[in-house]
Amino acid sequence: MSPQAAPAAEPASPAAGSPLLVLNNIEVIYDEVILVLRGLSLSVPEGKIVALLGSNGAGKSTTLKAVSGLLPSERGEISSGSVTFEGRDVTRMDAPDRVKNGMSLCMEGRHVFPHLTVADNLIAGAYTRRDKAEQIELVYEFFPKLADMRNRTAGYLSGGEQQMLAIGRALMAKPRLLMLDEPSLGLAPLLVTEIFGQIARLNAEIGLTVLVIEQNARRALEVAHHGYIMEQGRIVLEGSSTELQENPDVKEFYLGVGGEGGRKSYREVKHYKRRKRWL
Amino acid sequence: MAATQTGLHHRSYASELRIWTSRAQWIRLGLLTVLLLALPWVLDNYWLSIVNTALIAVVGAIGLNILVGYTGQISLGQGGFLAVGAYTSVILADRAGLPVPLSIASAVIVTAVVGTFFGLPGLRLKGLYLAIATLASQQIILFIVRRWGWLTEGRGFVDVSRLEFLGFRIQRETFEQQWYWILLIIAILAVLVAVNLFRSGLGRSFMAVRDQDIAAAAIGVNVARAKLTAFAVSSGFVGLAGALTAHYTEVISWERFTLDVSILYLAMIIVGGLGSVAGSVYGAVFITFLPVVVRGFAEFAGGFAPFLQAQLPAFQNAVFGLVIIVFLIIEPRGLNHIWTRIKDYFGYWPFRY
Amino acid sequence: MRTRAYQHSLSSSTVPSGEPLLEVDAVSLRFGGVQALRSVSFTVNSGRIHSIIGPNGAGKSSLLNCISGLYRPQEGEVRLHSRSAEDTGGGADRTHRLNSLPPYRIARLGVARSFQNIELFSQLTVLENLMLGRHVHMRHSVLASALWFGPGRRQEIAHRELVEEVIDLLQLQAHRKQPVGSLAYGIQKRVELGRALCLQPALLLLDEPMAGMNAEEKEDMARYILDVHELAGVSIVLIEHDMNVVMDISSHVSVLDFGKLIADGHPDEVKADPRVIEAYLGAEDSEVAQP
Amino acid sequence: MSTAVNLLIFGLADGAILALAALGFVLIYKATAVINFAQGEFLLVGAYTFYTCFVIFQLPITVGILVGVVVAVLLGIVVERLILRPMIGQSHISIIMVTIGLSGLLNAIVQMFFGTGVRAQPAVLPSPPVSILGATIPGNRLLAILIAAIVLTVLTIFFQKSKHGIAMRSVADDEQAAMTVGISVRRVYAMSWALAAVSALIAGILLADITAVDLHIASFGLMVFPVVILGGLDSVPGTIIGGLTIGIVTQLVSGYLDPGLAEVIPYIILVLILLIRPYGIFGEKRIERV
Amino acid sequence: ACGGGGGGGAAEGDGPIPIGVIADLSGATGDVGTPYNQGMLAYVDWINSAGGVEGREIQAISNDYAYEIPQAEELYRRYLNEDVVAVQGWGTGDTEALRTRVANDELPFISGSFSEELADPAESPYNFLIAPTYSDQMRVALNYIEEEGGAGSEVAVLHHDSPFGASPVADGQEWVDSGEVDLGYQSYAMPTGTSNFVGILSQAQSQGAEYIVIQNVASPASQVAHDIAAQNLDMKIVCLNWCANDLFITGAGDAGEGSVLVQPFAPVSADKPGHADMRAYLEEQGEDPDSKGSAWVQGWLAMHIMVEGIRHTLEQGNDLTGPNIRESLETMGPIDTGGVIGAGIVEFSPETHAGIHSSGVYEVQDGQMVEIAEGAEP
Ligand SMILES: Nc1ncnc2c1ncn2[C@@H]1O[C@H](COP(=O)(O)OP(=O)(O)OP(=O)(O)O)[C@@H](O)[C@H]1O
Ligand SMILES: Nc1ncnc2c1ncn2[C@@H]1O[C@H](COP(=O)(O)OP(=O)(O)OP(=O)(O)O)[C@@H](O)[C@H]1O
Ligand SMILES: CC(C)C[C@H](N)C(=O)O
Ligand SMILES: [Mg+2]
Ligand SMILES: [Mg+2]
Repeated sequence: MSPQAAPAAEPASPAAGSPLLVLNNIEVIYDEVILVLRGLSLSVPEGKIVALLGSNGAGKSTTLKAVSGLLPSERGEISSGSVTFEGRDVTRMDAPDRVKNGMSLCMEGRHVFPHLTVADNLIAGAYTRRDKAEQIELVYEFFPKLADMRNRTAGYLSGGEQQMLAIGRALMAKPRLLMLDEPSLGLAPLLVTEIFGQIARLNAEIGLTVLVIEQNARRALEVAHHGYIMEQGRIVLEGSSTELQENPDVKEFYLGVGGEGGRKSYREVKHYKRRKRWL
Repeated sequence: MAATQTGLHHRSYASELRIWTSRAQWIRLGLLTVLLLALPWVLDNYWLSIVNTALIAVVGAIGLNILVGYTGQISLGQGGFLAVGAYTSVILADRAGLPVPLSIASAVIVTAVVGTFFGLPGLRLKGLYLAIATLASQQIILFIVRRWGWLTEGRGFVDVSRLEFLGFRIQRETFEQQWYWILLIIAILAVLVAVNLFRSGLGRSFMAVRDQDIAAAAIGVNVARAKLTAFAVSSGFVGLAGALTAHYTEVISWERFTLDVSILYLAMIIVGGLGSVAGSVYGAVFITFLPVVVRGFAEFAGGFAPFLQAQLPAFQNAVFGLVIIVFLIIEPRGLNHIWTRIKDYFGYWPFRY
Repeated sequence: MRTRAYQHSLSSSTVPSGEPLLEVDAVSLRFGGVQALRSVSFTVNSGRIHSIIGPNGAGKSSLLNCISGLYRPQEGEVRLHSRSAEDTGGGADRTHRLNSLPPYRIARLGVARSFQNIELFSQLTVLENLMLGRHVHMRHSVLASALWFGPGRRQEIAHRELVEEVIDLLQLQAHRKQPVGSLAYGIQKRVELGRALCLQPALLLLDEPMAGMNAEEKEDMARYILDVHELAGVSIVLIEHDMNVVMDISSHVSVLDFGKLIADGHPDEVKADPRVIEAYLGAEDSEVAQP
Repeated sequence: MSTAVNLLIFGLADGAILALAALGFVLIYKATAVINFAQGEFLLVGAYTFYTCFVIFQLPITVGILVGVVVAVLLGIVVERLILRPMIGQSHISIIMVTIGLSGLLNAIVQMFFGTGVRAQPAVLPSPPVSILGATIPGNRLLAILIAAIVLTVLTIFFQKSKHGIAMRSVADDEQAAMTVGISVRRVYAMSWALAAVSALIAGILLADITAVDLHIASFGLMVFPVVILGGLDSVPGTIIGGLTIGIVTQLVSGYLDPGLAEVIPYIILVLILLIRPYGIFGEKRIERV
Repeated sequence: ACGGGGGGGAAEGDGPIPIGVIADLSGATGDVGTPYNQGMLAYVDWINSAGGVEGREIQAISNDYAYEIPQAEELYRRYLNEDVVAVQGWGTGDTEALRTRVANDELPFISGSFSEELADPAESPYNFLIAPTYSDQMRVALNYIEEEGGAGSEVAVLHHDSPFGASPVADGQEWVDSGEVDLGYQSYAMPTGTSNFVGILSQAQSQGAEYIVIQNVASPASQVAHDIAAQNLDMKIVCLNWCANDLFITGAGDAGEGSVLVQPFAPVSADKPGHADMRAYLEEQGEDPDSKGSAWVQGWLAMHIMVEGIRHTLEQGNDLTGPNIRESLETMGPIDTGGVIGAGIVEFSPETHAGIHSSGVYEVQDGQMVEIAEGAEP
């Protein structure tokens, strides 16, 4: 990797707030052979929103799976490094216990329970909690559309509707750390705005800490305080969202057409350009 | 055939479409041929008879795999379809006096038709519901066979006259040997047909239905037709296997085609490898030989563990069950996958990963 | 990059550019209580990129499903036009009522599609998936397939040629023999596009081909779509939530909301339409609560 | 008349027991989408465990049942832990095959301990002849119906009311997602297998009591298939309806038509039902949305 | 050695004499199959310890086939390959299945199956029946019913739904039609995997049946007994061969009391002269002779008779080949079983391989088989 890349070894420490979640130089390997995360370190300060950007296959989702303990179910494992949540090491903890401890993941690709109704999906989301009732109301308040559809079978919802449901379900567990994997996937612009608005609001009002993966870098960096950019299993760039928004490479590759990216139209895009990479 | 070749370049699509491309494959093929030619000379009648049973099983297993492994329609009706094939061929040959090759051919067709008929529910049913529906077809067919006196002229079983056509006749002394050659040729043909099927469009459409039937429809596959064709082709193979069973064992009664048989065949293709012709072959051989080997082992074990001696039969069943369980836990994708991995290993050897 | 000239035209449309190719006429669709589409009507002209946008749950995918026959609208009609130049009837306009046909028949008429969440044949290789795109153009007799040598083999090879051109066009050479299930998301999306192209479609339906891609990959996908459109001259119906892309590459935009068509026209008109802004786009670069 | 009543009640009794046996089957399917071919052997194990306590060790019935429950739970957990957990994520059909292997194994084990012969077991349920509408019914049938009814209602309520119901369905729908909401997939698996074993135990004991303690008990496992399909693989109420229907119909057929036909009639009904309702009477439609 | 009859090494010389045994120890009929097999092995053990046959040991190769025909065939081929001189089979299904083969391979074959099919040398030259055929047993049963219940009694025949079960049914009907007995006669196939036979019984009831003849294995039979008792119907059970044994009595319990058992093979407890050897052997083995039921006795005698055939062949100084053993059995004259099988005398001839026609008839009295008719002839 080229010199100016961020140091992978010791955990990167963002500006303010004591870290709620710290990933220390973790390696993740699937099927004993496919090495996907190669010494990745990042930390999420209490009460902040952190964005994790990176191209397809960089290992973003894998990172979140590692944090939320889903790897074993995909024949993957953290082969080295550690994950600490509020100071305690959760590297080997079972997924359900992590949820009980307040870490909650909204998976890539929705993963609603297709045969359950919207309401049952949410109830399932509060599996670890007693106070289902008010949580549900809260979620309905955040996503009025869900309230109207509470008795519909989740499997038949439209893509975007399912996405809302998935986020709502994650909120049901009343997490301290909410992890969102591409929340805006397949959402209409208005809704994307709304959802990021809600994220910001949750963060502002109940001080919810958020770690969000997003392809729509502009939106993400608008709400995030801090951002990481990863390539091929490593953090290659990090900084406050404003720093990142200024970074020319980020502009070129993540903010894309129509704005800071420089190019005005897709029709102008040169054919399948060779990409400059950080490594 | 699934192994990914390295350092192999095709100059034409034709060459790429061949079954055997790499040197390694040709060598393996050669060795196999030698082995197959040698068998009847090295094996005694008993072992040869088991090989023959295995060869019949190969045909049946391929048939089942076409339906279950390639088209994703789980079937527990194998036994019933075997019965259809067996009775049809025997009745046509011994009572209607048709020459055996013809009677077998018509058995294939009749079974295909019956199979298609019992495949009709498959147009509406999915997954395990279909599986149970085929279980029903098994039970119903067997009930008919059991009750329909005409089939067995009221005796409950049918004697089959010794195989004989256009001057060729099975001799008592060389019974197993002669059958070996017949069955071997048929089995090889069955394998070739199946392989061809799945390197051409028709077979692909079966797999498409298995993986994603909606998408299949959206690209122009007539799903209903594909399913029924799969049922027909599959049952055709099974009918052939049934007919061969009848002529080889020279007597049939419904007790030979019970649900256990269906399950045994299912075991063959799962242990062998779903959706793989080679797997069907491995599985058929494996499951046919397993009990024999297990019994041998049990007797051996019983030798120095007398308490087992008393328990031999139960012990055998236990081991049989255990082998299947352990095997699938270790390699759920079946023998074929193990074999592929071995080949890959040596394919890339000495460089791993 | 694409040096060799293509022998096959990927478009099988016989309707001259600019004339009506697909007519959606007062289509209504219900699922129990849910009214997914309320008498939607619009026309897709040949040789265009026609985008459909709208809020989530507006009925875009449902509409696509109605066109490709996966859903049956309770009311209304979907018509596809073709000019039967070669076959008998000499140049006469032929109209097919799609909503009375099963999906596979519609596909045979040249309507190809991709799906919102990838629906590939995951256990098959890229090559097999693309060859399946040729299914409608191949003959499938059990006998021929069983024998292989002769017609069966010749046919495979013939169709393989066109498939290879698609592989070229979409830069899939590297993945030919890989099972699609194991491919990266972006590439799978490309394979799905390829599979649709292999039908040599008269009309290509794309449901959110760029969802889940970052700016860069979107640029590529946009490029592929433009190529398919410009080089191969395929008419495209595109569903997409990324307004940059939509407004940029499409020649016509229809907007759905709660199953109703609320706007229909040139991107610039639509972009300006207050109802669209209110229902879908939202105020340009909306204020996001910055803590 | 009396004949009809008679057949009806015997049918009910059979049906109730079948429903019990099927219930376990359905629980497993609901939570793990696995079809358990070893259900018949679960009955067998249940019956013989009880026999061992009750006859061999001369323990009182209640103790016998308690021990039985413990054994059943253990069996369920062990099977889940050793055999099914390693298979999580594998294709259903391979898992089905594993349960087939399991059935062979269990059957053989029982055989090793108890041989193939019939075992004499004194009646567990008192069986005074009760006369209903001119038909004399052995009391044990009525009791069997009663017990089955109780167990079924209890379990049904348990699943509607408790959060485990939803947990199970979630796991069946999407294991990973279930984990992300804090549901322990393993516990759910273990629980469903254990419960299945328990309901099988009860069914086994009842069956052994009204028939005899021998290996034939296992053959009732097969009857479970028509029952569950009829009702819908994943529906608890469905199993009850299915069980009773099959029980009664077979009884009537063997009473008024060809007794031999009774063996297949369940399957004939099954096919007919499936042609009208592809997911059984109460079965949940698999969602295929693109 | 190729398929040819016992022309292998074992035929000459004075090595042990191999006999193949196809036994059902774990299958559907394992409950009776197991003691049957034990009986055969016990006999072999006994004869060998008594110096064998003409100084040569008998070597019984016994394997389980779980009542599965394919497995039976596989075992048979294996025995063929090991040059056995004779085969002991078991079920009707497999006996039928192997019938043509044993004929071709010229191997004498005794089995637990007594369907009349097998008695005709023209049809099945190498099968020998050491007991009255199922049909004869049926006739005996019908005779008994007529004299006990008087003419015109109604009989319902419940049978296993298989070649085994069906084999005596038609002949019974003939027996009635031919006016040998004056009875009402109806037959019903018994479904497997049901928890009761109330359905059949109510049909029998509407037929007005007073007697239920059962051709099946013990456990279903005892189930019938239970169901009759449960609804206290006024019907008497008459079991043939395979349910006419101690297993039935255990299974049926009190419900079995008073049932009639047509059983050609006297259990050791009946203590016939022919039981002496068995008793001696068992006592010496430290087992309780009276615990051995008919199935065990049947096994013992099946082996005994086969061995007698072998002995005779050797005494004649003939090669120990299938054809010779067959000839011996056909021509060696009567074998006296000391009243254990039916009237006691088993004799085959080139005309018929049904060695005997008479059978004992027993009644269940407080859990015991009490003989009520000795060697009843059809
Ligand atoms: N279960 C798995 N087994 C093997 N390889 C996997 C598995 N899951 C992911 N991978 C591989 O790990 C790499 C990273 O995958 P991951 O999903 O984390 O990327 P990502 O950054 O989330 O991409 P995307 O933006 O498409 O979501 C990819 O190359 C993928 O092929
Ligand atoms: N098969 C179905 N059964 C029941 N309701 C359905 C079905 N398909 C779609 N719907 C409903 O119809 C409405 C339209 O769905 P559709 O998928 O067309 O929306 P969409 O415009 O594609 O939204 P998105 O942009 O999120 O994909 C939604 O409310 C959805 O819940
Ligand atoms: C029924 C079993 C005891 C075996 C019996 N000999 C038969 O004919 O099958
Ligand atoms: Mg991801
Ligand atoms: Mg959509």
